[in-house]
Amino acid sequence: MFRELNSNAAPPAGLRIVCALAIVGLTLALIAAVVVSGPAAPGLQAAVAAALPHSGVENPVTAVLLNFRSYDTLLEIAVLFVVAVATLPLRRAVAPQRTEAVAVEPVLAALVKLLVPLVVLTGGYLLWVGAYAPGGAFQAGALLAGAGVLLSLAGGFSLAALPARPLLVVGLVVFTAVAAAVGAITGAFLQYPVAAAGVLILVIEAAATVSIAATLLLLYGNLAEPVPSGPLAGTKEPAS
Amino acid sequence: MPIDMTIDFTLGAGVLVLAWLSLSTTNLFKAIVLFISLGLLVTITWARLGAVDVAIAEAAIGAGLTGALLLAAWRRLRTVPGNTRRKAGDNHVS
Amino acid sequence: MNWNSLLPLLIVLSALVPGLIIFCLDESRRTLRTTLNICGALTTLVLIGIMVSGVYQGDLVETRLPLLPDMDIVLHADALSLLFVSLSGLLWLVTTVYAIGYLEDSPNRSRFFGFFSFCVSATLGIALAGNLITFLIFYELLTLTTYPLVVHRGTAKSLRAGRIYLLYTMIGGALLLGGVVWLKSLAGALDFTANGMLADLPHLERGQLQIIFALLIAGLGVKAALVPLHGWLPVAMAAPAPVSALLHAVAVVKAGAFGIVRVVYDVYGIDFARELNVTPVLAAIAAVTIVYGSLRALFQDDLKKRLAYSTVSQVSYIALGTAIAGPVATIGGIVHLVHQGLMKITLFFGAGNLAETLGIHKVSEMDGVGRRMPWTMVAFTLAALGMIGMPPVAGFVSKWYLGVGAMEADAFWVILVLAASSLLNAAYFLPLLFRAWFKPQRGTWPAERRFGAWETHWMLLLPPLITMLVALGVGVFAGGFASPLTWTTLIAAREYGLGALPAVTPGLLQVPLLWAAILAPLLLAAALAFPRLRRRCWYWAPWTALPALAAAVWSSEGQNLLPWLFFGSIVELDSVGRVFLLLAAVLWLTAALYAREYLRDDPQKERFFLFFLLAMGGNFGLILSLDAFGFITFFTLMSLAAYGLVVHTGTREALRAGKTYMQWVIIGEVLLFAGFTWLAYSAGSSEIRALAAAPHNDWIFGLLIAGFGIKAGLLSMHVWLPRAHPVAPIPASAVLSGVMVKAGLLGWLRFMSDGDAAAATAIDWGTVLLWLGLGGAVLAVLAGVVQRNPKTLLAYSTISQMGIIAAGFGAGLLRPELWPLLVPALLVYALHHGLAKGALFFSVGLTAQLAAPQRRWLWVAVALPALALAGLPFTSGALAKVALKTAVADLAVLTAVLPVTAIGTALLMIRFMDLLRQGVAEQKAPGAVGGFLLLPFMMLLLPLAGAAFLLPEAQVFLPALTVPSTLWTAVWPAAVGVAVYLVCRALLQKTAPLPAGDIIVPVEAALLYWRRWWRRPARPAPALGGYRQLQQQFARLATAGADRSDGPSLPLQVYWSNPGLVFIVVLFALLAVTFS
Amino acid sequence: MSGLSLPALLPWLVGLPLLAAAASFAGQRWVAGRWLNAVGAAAQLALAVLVLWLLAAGDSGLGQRYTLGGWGAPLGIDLYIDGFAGLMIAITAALGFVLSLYSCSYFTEPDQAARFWPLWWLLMVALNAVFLAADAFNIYVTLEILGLAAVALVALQGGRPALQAALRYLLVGLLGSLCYLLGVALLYRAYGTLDLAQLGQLVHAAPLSWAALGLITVGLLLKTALLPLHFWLPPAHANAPAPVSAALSALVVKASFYLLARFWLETLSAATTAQGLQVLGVLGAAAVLVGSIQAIRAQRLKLIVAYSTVAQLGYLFLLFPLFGRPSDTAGLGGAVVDAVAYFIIAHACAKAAMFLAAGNIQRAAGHDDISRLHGIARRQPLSLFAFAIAGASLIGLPPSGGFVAKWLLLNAAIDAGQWWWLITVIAGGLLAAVYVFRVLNLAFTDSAEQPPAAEAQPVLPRLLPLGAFALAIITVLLGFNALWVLEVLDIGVPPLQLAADGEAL
Amino acid sequence: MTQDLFYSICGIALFGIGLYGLLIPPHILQKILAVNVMGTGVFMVLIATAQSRAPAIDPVPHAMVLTGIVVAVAGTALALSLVCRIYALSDDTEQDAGR
Repeated sequence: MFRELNSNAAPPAGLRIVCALAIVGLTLALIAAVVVSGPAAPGLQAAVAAALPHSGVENPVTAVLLNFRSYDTLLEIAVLFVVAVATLPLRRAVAPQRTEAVAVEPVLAALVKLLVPLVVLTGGYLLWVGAYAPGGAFQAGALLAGAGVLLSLAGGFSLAALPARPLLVVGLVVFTAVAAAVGAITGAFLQYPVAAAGVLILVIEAAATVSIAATLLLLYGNLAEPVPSGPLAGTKEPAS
Repeated sequence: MPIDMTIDFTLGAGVLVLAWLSLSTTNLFKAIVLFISLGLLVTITWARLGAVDVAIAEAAIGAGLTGALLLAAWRRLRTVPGNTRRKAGDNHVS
Repeated sequence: MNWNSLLPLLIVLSALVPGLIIFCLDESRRTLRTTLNICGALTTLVLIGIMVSGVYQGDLVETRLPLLPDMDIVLHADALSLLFVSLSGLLWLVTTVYAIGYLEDSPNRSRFFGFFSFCVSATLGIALAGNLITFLIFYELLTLTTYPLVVHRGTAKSLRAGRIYLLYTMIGGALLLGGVVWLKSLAGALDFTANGMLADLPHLERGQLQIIFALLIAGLGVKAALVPLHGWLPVAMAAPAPVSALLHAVAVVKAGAFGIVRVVYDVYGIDFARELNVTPVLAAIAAVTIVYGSLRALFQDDLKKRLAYSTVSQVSYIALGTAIAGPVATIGGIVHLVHQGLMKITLFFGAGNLAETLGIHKVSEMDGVGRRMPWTMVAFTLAALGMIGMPPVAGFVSKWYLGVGAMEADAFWVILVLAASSLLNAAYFLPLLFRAWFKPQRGTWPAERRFGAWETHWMLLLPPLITMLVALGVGVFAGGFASPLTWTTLIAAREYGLGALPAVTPGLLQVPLLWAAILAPLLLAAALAFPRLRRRCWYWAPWTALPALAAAVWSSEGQNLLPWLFFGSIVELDSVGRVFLLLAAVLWLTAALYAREYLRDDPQKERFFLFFLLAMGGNFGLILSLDAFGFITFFTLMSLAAYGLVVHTGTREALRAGKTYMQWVIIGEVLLFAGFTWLAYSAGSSEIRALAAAPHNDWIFGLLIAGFGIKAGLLSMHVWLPRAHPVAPIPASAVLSGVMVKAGLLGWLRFMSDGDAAAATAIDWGTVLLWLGLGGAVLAVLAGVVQRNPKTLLAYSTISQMGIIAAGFGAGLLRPELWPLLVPALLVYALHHGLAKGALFFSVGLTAQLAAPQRRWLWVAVALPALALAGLPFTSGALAKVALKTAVADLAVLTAVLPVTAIGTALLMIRFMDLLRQGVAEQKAPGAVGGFLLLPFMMLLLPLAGAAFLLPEAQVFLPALTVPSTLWTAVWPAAVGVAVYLVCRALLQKTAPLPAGDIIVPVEAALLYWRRWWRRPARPAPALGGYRQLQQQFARLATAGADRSDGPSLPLQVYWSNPGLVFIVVLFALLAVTFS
Repeated sequence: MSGLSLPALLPWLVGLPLLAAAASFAGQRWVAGRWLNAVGAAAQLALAVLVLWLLAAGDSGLGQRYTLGGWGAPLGIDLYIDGFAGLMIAITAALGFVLSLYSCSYFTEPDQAARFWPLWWLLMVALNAVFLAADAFNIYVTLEILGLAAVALVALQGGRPALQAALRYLLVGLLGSLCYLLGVALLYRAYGTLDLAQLGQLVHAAPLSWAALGLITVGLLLKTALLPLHFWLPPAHANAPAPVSAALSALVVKASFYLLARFWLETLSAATTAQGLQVLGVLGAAAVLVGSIQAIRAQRLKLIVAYSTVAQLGYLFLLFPLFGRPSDTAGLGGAVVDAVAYFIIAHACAKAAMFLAAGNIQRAAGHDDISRLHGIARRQPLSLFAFAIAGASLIGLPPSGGFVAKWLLLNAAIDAGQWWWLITVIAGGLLAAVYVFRVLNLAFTDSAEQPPAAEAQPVLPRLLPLGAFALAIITVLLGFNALWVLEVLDIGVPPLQLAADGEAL
Repeated sequence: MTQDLFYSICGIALFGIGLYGLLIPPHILQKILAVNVMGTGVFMVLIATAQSRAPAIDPVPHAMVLTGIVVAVAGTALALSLVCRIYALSDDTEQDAGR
């Protein structure tokens, strides 16, 4: 089924047709199963609505994300952290020396100078409004990352300059620390005391936004900036 | 056929067509551009379905960032030094 | 965990822990490694000793470690496990010493000794296993630990061997696992219980149990090397010698056999197994393995491969013993476990020594190795004899019990298998011994290494000697307190739930003189073995006969009993014994004196006296012992020692005669062995008087008559006699003709003279014996008269006289009421003939020795024995003939033929004197001091004249001697004889002499022709691949046989290649019959 | 021990390694940092043992359930632990500890070590989270962490084959997770709840639940590399660094099997069909045979061990046909589960020992092509001895845990009356013997004809062979006392404490 | 034909197209695109389910999709970095672009 990963030869025609037929069959079967099973069962909106007042936020999605299923979000940030660590060396290997200056287009530079502060502002707003209306840590983080990308494209700013290490880890540490502290107080891990729930969620969201932005920028950075040719610094070439 | 069904049909059809085009094309750059446009269309679909948070996230991460990453990666693959075989311009697949 | 529950675990660990430590040692730490090894072995032995005493006091020694909710690892010490544990412990110590010596400077020894200890700990675990799963665990551990030993050398060959070994044992292990799991799911806990665990679970479904039994036996059969699964054993010979010694004698093969014993007795229970009729199948497979293993061993030129195939066949004895249901057979099977271990490990040590010191690997390279490495070869020889089943070595004990056990379960074909395999064993072991001792060394040794004074490194020499002594001790003191036999009887009693089997009651040593008579010559023979003593001892040889003479003349009739010797040996002097002892003592004394002079300047004289003394000891023992084991032991000793006398001169003629002699001796042995076991079964004890009284059926009569007939030179079985006696040196011929031949008569008298015993026979054995005797007497005269060599003539005369005695005995069988008169007659006749024949042989020697002038008055001296033999009045001959005539007075046919034989004897005597006169006797160097030769001759004439008359038995016939009619009947046949001779003397001169051994010659010619036909280039291959390969084997052997044709390789071995095939077909037919 | 109740510890099982990951990432500067990780691993082991002891000490015979965030089942996420999960966590912690010690001296370059330790701890987080998970979507996220961390670890040393294997592993992982997620989506559409216990009660045989079960099964089969979908495992495990491939083979593939067992035998058992169970069994048997044959043919040492993993996994799948239609036992109890659980533990230790030994040999000889590894026994005796012992356990020779597992499996097969699995198990054992002894022959081929290479062989730090040997010894000890382990296994799944508001939709 | 059913069908169709894209097209980048398309398909099914009770939007699927998107981008990023490292290695070792 899996061809040699990046060999350019397209799979023989016969196999392609067979594969296509199989997949179409599978899809139709799934569709039939869904159609036959009739309307979807009522989800958990009633339970969420009932528990929303105690969650400390109005936006149900944020409540679910950061209160009811906060464990999922914690693990999700861990996922980001994993990828960050996995792609870290490229970043450090490049280290301080700045590659030759990228030709700065005047038009883009001007636009960037105008846009970036605006984007950062909206990012901050999105973070804050998350508690009441659609928004939240991930969207804010992504937006800040977008701003970073713009800067990098504009050439004026090198992503390598970012202090990667503390930024990446801050989200994870804060979240776990709060969860543990709260667990000690209220007897259950990740169970915020109702009064302080709103504030705690905001603190966690802020930390999360920072580390998400940093991670996404890091990911883009190591792909965008040219890597010195030759084997990666630091990776010994054992015939593993 | 109430007005909204037509919107849903067009959105659904658009998403499917874009997806199919993006994956079946042989030219990498075209595929990436089509994928980014698919991302935007999906953002609209989420909005249509009332999932605003998700729409914002999809726009920022799904379409924006993933597109940026893909383009950066594509540029890296195209300009890797010493790669004589690659012609400048489209990195189409023979 | 009190002490008793910890002991078994400690034993297993005591082998494991040193292994672990040794593993970590690096190569250079030799001393530490050696001490560790030895200490480990010793501690294990000590612990085993403690455990044995513990079990003896009856307290429960068991370790139980929880493994699974419903099953735990159990190490339990019962009688059976103790037997195997002590065997393993002892042999481990010995093999360790050997291995240290053997691997003196070879690479990675730490690894070797590490795995070596692991392997032994696995064996100890197997021995002590209390339930089937523990057994399985250690069984598989054994596979794992022995693999590195087999591939220790790392050469391509040993890796291939390892691969094959793994293939077999892994599959075996898988089958066993399948069986055990299936059994567990059916029967729950699998603890070994006394008479079978499954017996009391009636609801189990028979079909499944049979399949499980097949799986278990197949799994165990791989290690026990049953036929289809034995392929790995010969290939695993690529391993170093200590490994093959341990593997084949102690660990792997024994584990398989021990497993079979456990499964049959402690899992299924013997009667439940018989009920499932699985044991007959096992017995059949074991039988086929025994024969197949021996047959394949015949064709192996590589020494270790031959021993490997011998192991394949020997281990199946154990399986056979277990498969035949019956306590005695069980004892045989289990005790063979120990005996085979002891003997086989000695053989492997011997083989290892040869390989290590002289670089010998092939059987064909073994010529003259006995001289170069005497002590190793002594151990090898004794072990080999034990394997053949010759008493007194351990092998005989187990074969004896197997035979009697087979009788008890009336599986007659088992006796056939045992006999056949003994013959085959002889066929592949005796050539080895023959080459080692009797063939001169050919060229230099392939890779000789000197070890200073000793023949090889002391560590290589000590182990085989130790194990040989233990094997001998176990055989000789079989009835003793701590012998494996007693221990196995205990086991069998437990298995069958019987009370203790009849223990022999101890008696006291009444008449020490009898034992002195037997032991004196044997001790001197032993002294001859030591080179320093050798030069002085041979001179005292004659005086060793004095105790026997004193016993014969003065000692009162009495009996002494040694319960611990053999099966409880009884040595007694009764009236029959006294006469034979007198004859034997006188003849051995005079022959020894004569030999001292006759062989004064013969370089090989020490060797001659060694065999002479062994034969003498065997003869006295034979006469005095009254228990079956003792009788047959000394009988064998005498026969084998006589071989040395026959081939002493070393000429081609002597070696050929020796070969024929040995063939017939072995056939005799096998016949007697079969007869005795049958008799022992019907008598229930091994005491000769009981045997004699037990009812004899046709088979027993036939076997005993034939067995003793070979020794007594009965017609059709006499062929070896005219070849062997003449080639031997004079004193040896005298003893051979005079005394050894009489052993046959003694055997008949001891075993068959009881009247009512013969009641149960269908065939009238009396007439058969009568006619055979008379026929022999007459035909022998005709054959003897045409001879040129006086000694051959005398040999035929012996056959003729023995024919008369046989006829007399036959008469006794016909008319039992004649016995009171007939026995003394036969005794007198035997005495007379012995002394006369001895004197005649001496006279032949004298004529060659004495200078011309002294020869003239010698005729007077020679005439006396010759005329006595012819039965002239007033001589002992007349007395003997009269005695016989009066005893069988009313048997018309006998009284008619007696005079004819008298004429014949007279004719022979005249011809003899004529030949002497013509001086055709082989010329000895003239001028040898004849004087000293005269003394023994004179000493012989006195008893000839006087003793016959002084015998109490002779008193009753004395008055008849002086009656005129007997005088006339004594004279006219002599006269007629002389007349006939004078008439046809001229004719006799011209007739070409009949080759010695008459009727056997055409038979040998036929066999030689068949062999040449067989060696033609093989015909186009028949479809049967297997048969093709077998035929290839025969062809290769035949050619191998041809190039060794210079040395008289046993034709028995070559000829067997074809009849062997026939034999297998017969065996299968027989098996088919028994099971149909 | 009132304060120290079992449920309270469960979140720490996940929290502790998470904090350790963050700490090791932040504290890369200190050179001695690596040994701190070993201390952390020890703490983790202590925690796991404490949890197991508390679990065993619990008299209710049932596991414990813990509501994270206090919101109760349908809404919030729960963690729960029963006998099977407890054992898996214990084995993860134990192996984690030994492998951490091993890794301390295996990764010497600062840069590699810096990247290794955080990823290693995240792998531990993922494993513990999977074994404690009681929520369908939560499992998706944990599987993602597991997949990505594993891929990152495989790609750690950056060799070309390793990178390609990692990429293929990643794609397979992503495909598997997405299939699983679609399955969960369909389940949520059909039953409206994500908690496994609730799903167990609600699920009934309907086309949608069959579709969901099918998708979830394909997803998890991809991740656990059962026969047709196993192509990615050998290159990935063979090219990864030694401790990583040990963890991958011993634990990661087992995690997805554990989930598969939970879904098939517990949660979606109503939707399962007898034919489906048999198919899994047959695939397992095929895996045993094909995997072993490929292992026999492989030329590289680590490739042999990797193919052996594919083969040994086949045994695990015999659980499904033998377990049969789920009776109302208190969850995953029963003889078959004991057998398979014991098999997992025995295989984990044995395989880890084998990979470490293979790694040592590769590092000592510079390559791991069998035909050129003569005389390796002289340089790496302890590693080869560990390899031998571990091999014996794989074959199922007595003194090892493998034998007990094989014994239990055979018993279960016969009790269930499906004796044909017996042949597969025994044949598998024999085939395993072939490829294990093919390697062990190296120990006996004397290197006389090939003198050791002139340049000094890299001397391995003492800890490496010892690590392999320690694991081998554990395997042997497992062979001696299975009683204790089997008792823990019988602790059933805790009952569902319904959400505070009582009603479940 | 309610709206959520339609979108569920579209989602599953997207999943199918993504699967096809993952298995057939040769180039690695297209495979990564395919993975993202499949992800989008699954999210569409989830969002459709959330919207099935029209006025009352169920927030849980939304949260799941949010987490899913972040995880998807993480996966993609890792895949792309691996592809780049392979290319960086492959070009200076072997010349043909295939490896």
